[in-house]
Amino acid sequence: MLLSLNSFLVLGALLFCIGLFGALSKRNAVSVLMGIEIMLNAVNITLVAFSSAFQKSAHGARLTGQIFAVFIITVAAAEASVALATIIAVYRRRNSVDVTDINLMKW
Amino acid sequence: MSITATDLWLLSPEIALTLLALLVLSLDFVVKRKAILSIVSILGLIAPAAFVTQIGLTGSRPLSGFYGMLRVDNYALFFDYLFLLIGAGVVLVSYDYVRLYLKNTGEFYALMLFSLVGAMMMASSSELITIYIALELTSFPLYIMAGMLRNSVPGDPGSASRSSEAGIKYVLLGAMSSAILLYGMALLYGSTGSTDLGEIATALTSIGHGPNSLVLLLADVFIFAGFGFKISAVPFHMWAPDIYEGAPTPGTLFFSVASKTAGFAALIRVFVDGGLVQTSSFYLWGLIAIAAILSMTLGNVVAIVQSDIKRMMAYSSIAQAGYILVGFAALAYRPGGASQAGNAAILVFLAIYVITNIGAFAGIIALANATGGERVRDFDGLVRRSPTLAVGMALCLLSLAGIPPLAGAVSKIIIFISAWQDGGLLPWLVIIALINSVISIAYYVGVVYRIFVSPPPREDRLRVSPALSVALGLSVVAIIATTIFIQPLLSAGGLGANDLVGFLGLTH
Amino acid sequence: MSWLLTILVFLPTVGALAVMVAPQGVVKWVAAVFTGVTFLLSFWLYIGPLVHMGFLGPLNNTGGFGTVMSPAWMDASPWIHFTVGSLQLNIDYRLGADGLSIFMLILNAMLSFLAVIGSWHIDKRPREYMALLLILETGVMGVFCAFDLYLFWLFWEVELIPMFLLIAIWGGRRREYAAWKFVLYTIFGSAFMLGGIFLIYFMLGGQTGIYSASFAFLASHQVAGNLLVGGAAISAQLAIFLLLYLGFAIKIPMVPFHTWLPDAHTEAPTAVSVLLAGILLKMGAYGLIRICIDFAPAGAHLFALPLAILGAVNILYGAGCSLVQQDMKRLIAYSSVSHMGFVILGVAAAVGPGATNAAFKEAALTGAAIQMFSHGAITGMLFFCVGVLYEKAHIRDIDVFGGLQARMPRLTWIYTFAAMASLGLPGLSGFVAEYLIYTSVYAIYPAQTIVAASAMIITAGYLLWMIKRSFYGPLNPHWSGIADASILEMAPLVMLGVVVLIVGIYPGWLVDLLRPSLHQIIQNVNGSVAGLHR
Amino acid sequence: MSFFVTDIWVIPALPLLAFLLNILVLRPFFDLSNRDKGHAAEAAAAHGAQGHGANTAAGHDEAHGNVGDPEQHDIGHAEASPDDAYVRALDTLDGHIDTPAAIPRALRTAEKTPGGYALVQLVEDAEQHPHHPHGSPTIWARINGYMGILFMGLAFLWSLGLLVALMQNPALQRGETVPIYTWISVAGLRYPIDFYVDSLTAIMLVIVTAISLLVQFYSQAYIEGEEPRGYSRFFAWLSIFSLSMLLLVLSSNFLLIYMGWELVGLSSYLLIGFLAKDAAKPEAGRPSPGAAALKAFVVNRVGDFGFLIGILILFTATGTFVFTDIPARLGPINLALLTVAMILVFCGAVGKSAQFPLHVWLPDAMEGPTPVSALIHAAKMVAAGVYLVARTFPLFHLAGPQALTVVAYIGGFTAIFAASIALVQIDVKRILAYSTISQLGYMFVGLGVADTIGPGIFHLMTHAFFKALLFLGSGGVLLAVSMNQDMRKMGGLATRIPLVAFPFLLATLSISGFPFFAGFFSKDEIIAQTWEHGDYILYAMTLATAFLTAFYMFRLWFLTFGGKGGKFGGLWGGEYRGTVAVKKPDFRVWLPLMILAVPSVFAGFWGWSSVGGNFNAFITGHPLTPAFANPFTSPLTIFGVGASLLGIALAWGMYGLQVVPRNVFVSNPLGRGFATVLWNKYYIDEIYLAFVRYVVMGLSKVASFFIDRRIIDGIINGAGSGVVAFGRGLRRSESGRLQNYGAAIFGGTLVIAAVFFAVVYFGK
Repeated sequence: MLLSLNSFLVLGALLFCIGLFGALSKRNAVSVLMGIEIMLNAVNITLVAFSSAFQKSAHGARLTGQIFAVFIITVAAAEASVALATIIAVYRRRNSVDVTDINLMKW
Repeated sequence: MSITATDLWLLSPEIALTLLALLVLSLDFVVKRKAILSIVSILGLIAPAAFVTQIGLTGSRPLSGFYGMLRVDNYALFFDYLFLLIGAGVVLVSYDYVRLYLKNTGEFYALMLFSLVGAMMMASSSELITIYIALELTSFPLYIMAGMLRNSVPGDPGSASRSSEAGIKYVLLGAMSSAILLYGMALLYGSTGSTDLGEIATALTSIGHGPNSLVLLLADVFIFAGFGFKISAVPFHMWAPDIYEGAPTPGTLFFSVASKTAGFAALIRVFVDGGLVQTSSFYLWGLIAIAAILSMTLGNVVAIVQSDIKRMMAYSSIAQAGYILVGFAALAYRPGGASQAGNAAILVFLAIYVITNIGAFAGIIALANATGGERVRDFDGLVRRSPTLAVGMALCLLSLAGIPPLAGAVSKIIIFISAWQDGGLLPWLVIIALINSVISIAYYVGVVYRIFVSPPPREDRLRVSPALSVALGLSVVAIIATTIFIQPLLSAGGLGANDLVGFLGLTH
Repeated sequence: MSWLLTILVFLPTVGALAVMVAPQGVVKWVAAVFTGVTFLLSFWLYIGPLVHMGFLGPLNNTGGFGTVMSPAWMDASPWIHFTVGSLQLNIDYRLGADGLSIFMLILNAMLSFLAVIGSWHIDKRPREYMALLLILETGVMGVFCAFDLYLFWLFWEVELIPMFLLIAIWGGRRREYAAWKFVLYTIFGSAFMLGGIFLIYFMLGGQTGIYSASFAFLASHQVAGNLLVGGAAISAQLAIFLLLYLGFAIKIPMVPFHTWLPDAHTEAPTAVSVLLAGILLKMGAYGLIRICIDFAPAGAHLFALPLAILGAVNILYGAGCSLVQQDMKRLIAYSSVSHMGFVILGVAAAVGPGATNAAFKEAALTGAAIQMFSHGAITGMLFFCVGVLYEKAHIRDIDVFGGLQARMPRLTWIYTFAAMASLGLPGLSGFVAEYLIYTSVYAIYPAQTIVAASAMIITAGYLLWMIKRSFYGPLNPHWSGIADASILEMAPLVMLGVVVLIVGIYPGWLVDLLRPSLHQIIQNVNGSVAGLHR
Repeated sequence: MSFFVTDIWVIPALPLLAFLLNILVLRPFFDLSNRDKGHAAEAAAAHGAQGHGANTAAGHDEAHGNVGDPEQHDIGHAEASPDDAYVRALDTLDGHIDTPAAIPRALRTAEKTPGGYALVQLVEDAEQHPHHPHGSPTIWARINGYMGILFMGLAFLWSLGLLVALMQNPALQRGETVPIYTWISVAGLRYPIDFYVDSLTAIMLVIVTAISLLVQFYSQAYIEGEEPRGYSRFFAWLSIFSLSMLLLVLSSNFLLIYMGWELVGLSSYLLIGFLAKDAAKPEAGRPSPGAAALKAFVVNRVGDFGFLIGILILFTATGTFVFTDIPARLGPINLALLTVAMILVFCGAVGKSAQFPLHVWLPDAMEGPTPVSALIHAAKMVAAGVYLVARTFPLFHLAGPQALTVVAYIGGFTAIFAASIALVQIDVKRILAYSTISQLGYMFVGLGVADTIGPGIFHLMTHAFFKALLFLGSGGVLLAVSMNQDMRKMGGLATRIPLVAFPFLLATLSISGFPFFAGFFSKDEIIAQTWEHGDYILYAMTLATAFLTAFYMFRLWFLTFGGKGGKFGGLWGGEYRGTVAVKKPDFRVWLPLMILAVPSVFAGFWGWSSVGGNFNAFITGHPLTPAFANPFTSPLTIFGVGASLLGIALAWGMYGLQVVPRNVFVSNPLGRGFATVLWNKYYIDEIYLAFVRYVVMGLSKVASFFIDRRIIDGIINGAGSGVVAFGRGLRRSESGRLQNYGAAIFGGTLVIAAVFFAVVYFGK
């Protein structure tokens, strides 16, 4: 049996929410980053699902979705590196990566 | 199927800029006198400028390359010029600051130039994937620049830790926002089956019930949210004050102009070229109007009570984004002919905003370099300590406040007019905007009051470095000159707007 | 284009730059020279046309100094032409001067010059002071001769910051509060004014197909139709009138938007108070006459009765408040409120009901215009007098003085002269305006006129009571050392006094100067009012 | 047409010229700059100035090579703190200030002590009782005086010529308009400045110029005696007073007459407040000149307010100001409106002519120098009101009868009302003031009841002469007794200053209506008129007033000039109750009195047809009215004469022969109470004061300090602080936690999306 497009979309949405939850609830900056990665991957799933759905539809055999996903993965990797670098910088300064402590600047 | 020379030609400004960035980066290793880097990077900007001009001079636009991914029209060229201007300005302004406080001059300039490349791409690419890449290319350097201040500015301990904090906040929030943007793009792709703005527009118009489908609404909102982060529109603005405050001041300037401008460039490009404003629900304008009202009100009201000048400027930039969104609401309110006006007004407003902001930050940096103070009350009695700096700074602030005869007033009038003329509910939006600009007087003129009226903390003469004086002087001259000779700017904006909407005309 | 107006407007700016770079010693001289030259040039505005049409020309030639349609002076060049999509934004650099503008321009040039003379004693940051005065002059000049609505608004805002700083830096004890109050009040008003400008611009453009904000166009075409505001339909012209008028009412100032005035006047340095009362209030009155009722006559007509009532209230309210003030400047400030009420009343009558009594309407409008002029001169004198006293005594409370007449006879007589002029003594300019307004407004709004006229008792009361308390009676020994006004201090007073006297004895020339412009306005009003009642 | 008429502008031009020459040329450039040489004290003053290295004054004067008023010389001397100068002054003055001899000594001390000129000032202030002027006007000041007199003399001659010309040519008597220039003309509305000449004008011109001339001549001596420093200024003000009165008299329309009207107010303000330095003297019930001037001006303004409204009604109805055009243009104006208008115009007259209820300013106006009082009362200010009614008489005729009735009854009531107050006053000038008010009442009665202006104007003329004489005479008295106005400190002056006393007696007889004196003719005619027109109430009032007048005038005479032990039963001379030595006034004082005595006695015959008097015919052009023919044919006259003789007799009995006990009236409590009320002038001043203080000022205070400060400013400041507070609240949303920011982003997105979705789907 093969799953309908909707189930993939739902999966993507769920994953996005999970990632979001992680990103907003975790105290450790790295976990926040991981949450964000999950969100990005949710997007990837969505894109791929659409793309494969279009495979069978009138739009013809274009892999735009997949290509998009690939790009996202690449960029996400770069993003992760930048983020980790910054996190390390912060860690050097205050020996903690707890995002709830990082509130020197407010109102 | 291959890349033609035309495509490369169309891409030449970006390519030139990239090469320049690489050149600066490599020079950083060889030269000892970092001043050379500044000179190289500012002179190097001539090359891309030349290419842009060359493209601009050659006849018929819009041109498109790379299978329609790259779209070079007056709109794009307008923004190209703008970004190059920003580059020059930022280099000038940051000259001393970088030399004094950031030990890694080359990196800073290289990053800035890379970010500009991204910005130019954002303005000129008409395909979702490219736009996303360009967006990230713009953002990453910003993330790094925000956290670049390794050791604190003398006289302001903790500035380094604030900088790193700004960095991490910026990168994480930026990542979240791009996730939203991507999700929106995915939905858009899903409902139209293409990532090419042109095809999306055609698809949207062909979808029968399309415009009001839930998916499309979500796509609208998410994409708007994603770019709203870049342009720091309420409620996606919350990063701005912290990052502005924490980042090294030239970086702050760069965020306030480059990121906002690029954000608007891409936002309008996607919404107009992508046919969203025309085909999606009429109520889209309402979404924008709400964002506009929120941005203006919150920005102005909170700016009044700020004590840190950079934070104040952050809120001011939020408010300015609100004004621009008024124009954008006009654009969305009655797509078609009317929207061109709003669009053109936005372009003009952005240009003048960029000029003015560069001047204002030049003033702030000059003061910071001289005294190390970046609080509002450090401006007390500035006129006694450095009259020229005081007058220049005051003029820039008044221009932001929209006091004639400075350019800010004209740009405000134009954007409000273009909103007003669409009639309907827009005049009320304009009235709200007008009341907001009354409120904004309180903090802009408040600083002017401190500059001229309050007694100075100590009687001394501040010396302002040549680079900063030049930057400030140029922008003041530009502010006043723009008022008198605004016509060329207007026609340029008009051309840009026409191209954008003209393209959309095809889809109808 | 004849460059005269452009020069008049921007010469002070040049002067400001010159002041900025001038050596410390000669700053005041530079300022005096620039304002003086501007003053002299401004006379050519009046004499030029006279020469052109032969002396005594305008006296028997209603063409005179032209109207808003065809002013005697005009500098124009295209500025902003922005045609994108359906938006046509046309803003022209268009300076013009007909009778109404000319005499406000001359008044402004004169008072600015006198203000420089009158602040010769300023030794706190004189450079900035003079520069700001000059920029202020530019802004006001621009307001009085801008013949494009957007340009008018731009110039309208220019005056704001210089005045703000002048009050805030050189002001009295509560200067910060006063300055902020002034600037926020004004900005608030001008925001709505801008809204009104948009409204008239686009409605007119939509109805005529011509998008232009030039006065000539706006005066020759009127907005028609209604406006839906939250479901209720109100006359478009009324909406335009109210939006524009809100800005002017604050400047005039009209009760209840007047509370910035006493504070600003009281805190501002002498010369600045003179300019505030002499010129800045006139900007509001000028806008009311030149823009509100000429461009939205029907709207003005619909609002005439409330306007008349407000005018009468202004007069009485201001007079009453003056009666109980302790601070001389505050007293005079409230008297300004009272006297500017006459302008409102006159204008209200001019747009009032009744097509038959057009003559009275024109007389009323003339009275209002002359009141602008004479109040400028007279209040200028009063403020200068207080300034002289304050310079020597460093206090302005009326009751601390007494018997000063024994020590400062010169000041006593000139002060009495000013007070008499202010309370409308025949032979002085105040009387001309008030008598014109009484005799004409009564034909249209009798009740309001009676209320207004009743203020003449109170006016005499508070002014002469002030004089009596400070100058009559046995000398308060505490002031036995006070010196009389010096020649330098007397100079502006005497100049203004001469003007007041001339206008008072033979106002005919002023009326002839104004006639064409005002006649055109009245015709405009009557025409559209007739249309309204048809 | 006679050039006297066509060039009528000469008459006002002359005093104007005098004024301008005085104030612009002679005073500033000659008088003031030569003040130092004026007299010893001033010289010493200047000397002292150098002596104390007069910082301000000296430098001041050199600074702009001009020397201000002598007052300015005092500037430099208060370098020691004024306050201890004050103390020292008090020490110096202590005790012997009342003796004249003390003054020069005090001055000498003053020059020696540092800061002594505050002292000089105080000496001057303390000097009021008794008054000892020091110093004398400079030669240039005197020249100013001569100039004023000369020009006024020319004006007088011109008016005489005019009068003669009119008498010879009855055609002219009915009026000629002499255009001067157009003040304003707007859209067909003309505001003319034109003159109008008819017999009424001519009479008024003669009266005004004649009285002014004499008063100016007299003032030389008087001002020298009271305020020598103001010599030039005083003559300047006198000139402008004459000018404004002449404008008023000459005006052909409501515009110019209103101008003159207000200018008269101005000049009275300046002249009443002339002795600006004086303080109030509550013990004598006298306000300070400043207060008096203020009161005069403001009370007059109340009347002018009504006048103005009247003018407005007429002007807006007819579109013209010109008296002679109005009746024609009135058209179908409703009678009520015209009546109201005329009553309002009469309000102006009430104010200027000090009729009840606006009479309160006149007694206080006595604070001005006595010549000013003479002018105000005889020829200028108060006459203006009567003149106004006379001038607009045709309109009063057109109006409903109520208008003239109001005039008559106001007049009648005022007459008896003022006379009753005069009964108990002890201040010479105040008694005369109230008598003026009362006599003006007569004039209004005359205008009100007779269908012609003849009787009123006739009385105006005679009254002008004898009232001027009375005032100048009282001035002479004051000079003689050093400015003490309290009759209780006088008595028996007739023998001491006979040259003043004799004309004064004549005038007293005249005003009391003693047969064959001028006052007798004019007054009895008015009384007769009331009877003829069946106004018996008015007849009673006027008759009673005649009695009262005679009584209080002779009370005045006896208390001042006569008294116990005088010749003819105390009529001439008697015991002197004062302290200061009586000084004999010089000819500049008594000559005008003598001159005035002539018309005061004989002017009446112009109205007595039996001797060919034709005043009424001349003034109105109508044939004579019966009562005018011959006083002795009508029985009414007997009553009139009886009343006045009775009054004289009673006064003689009480104060001259002193056969009637003085307390005959106030012995009983009722009489005493009544006397108290009279003494306090029916408490009218107090009522007005209370009204102003508690009603007017109260409301103003509410407006200024509650509405402005609390409500309006409250709203403004509230809005401001509201915005700031809002900002303070909002900034809290910026928590600094990046996850809250993220939450905001996503939350915002979702909320917007939800709203958006709802709008799209349920919105349609």
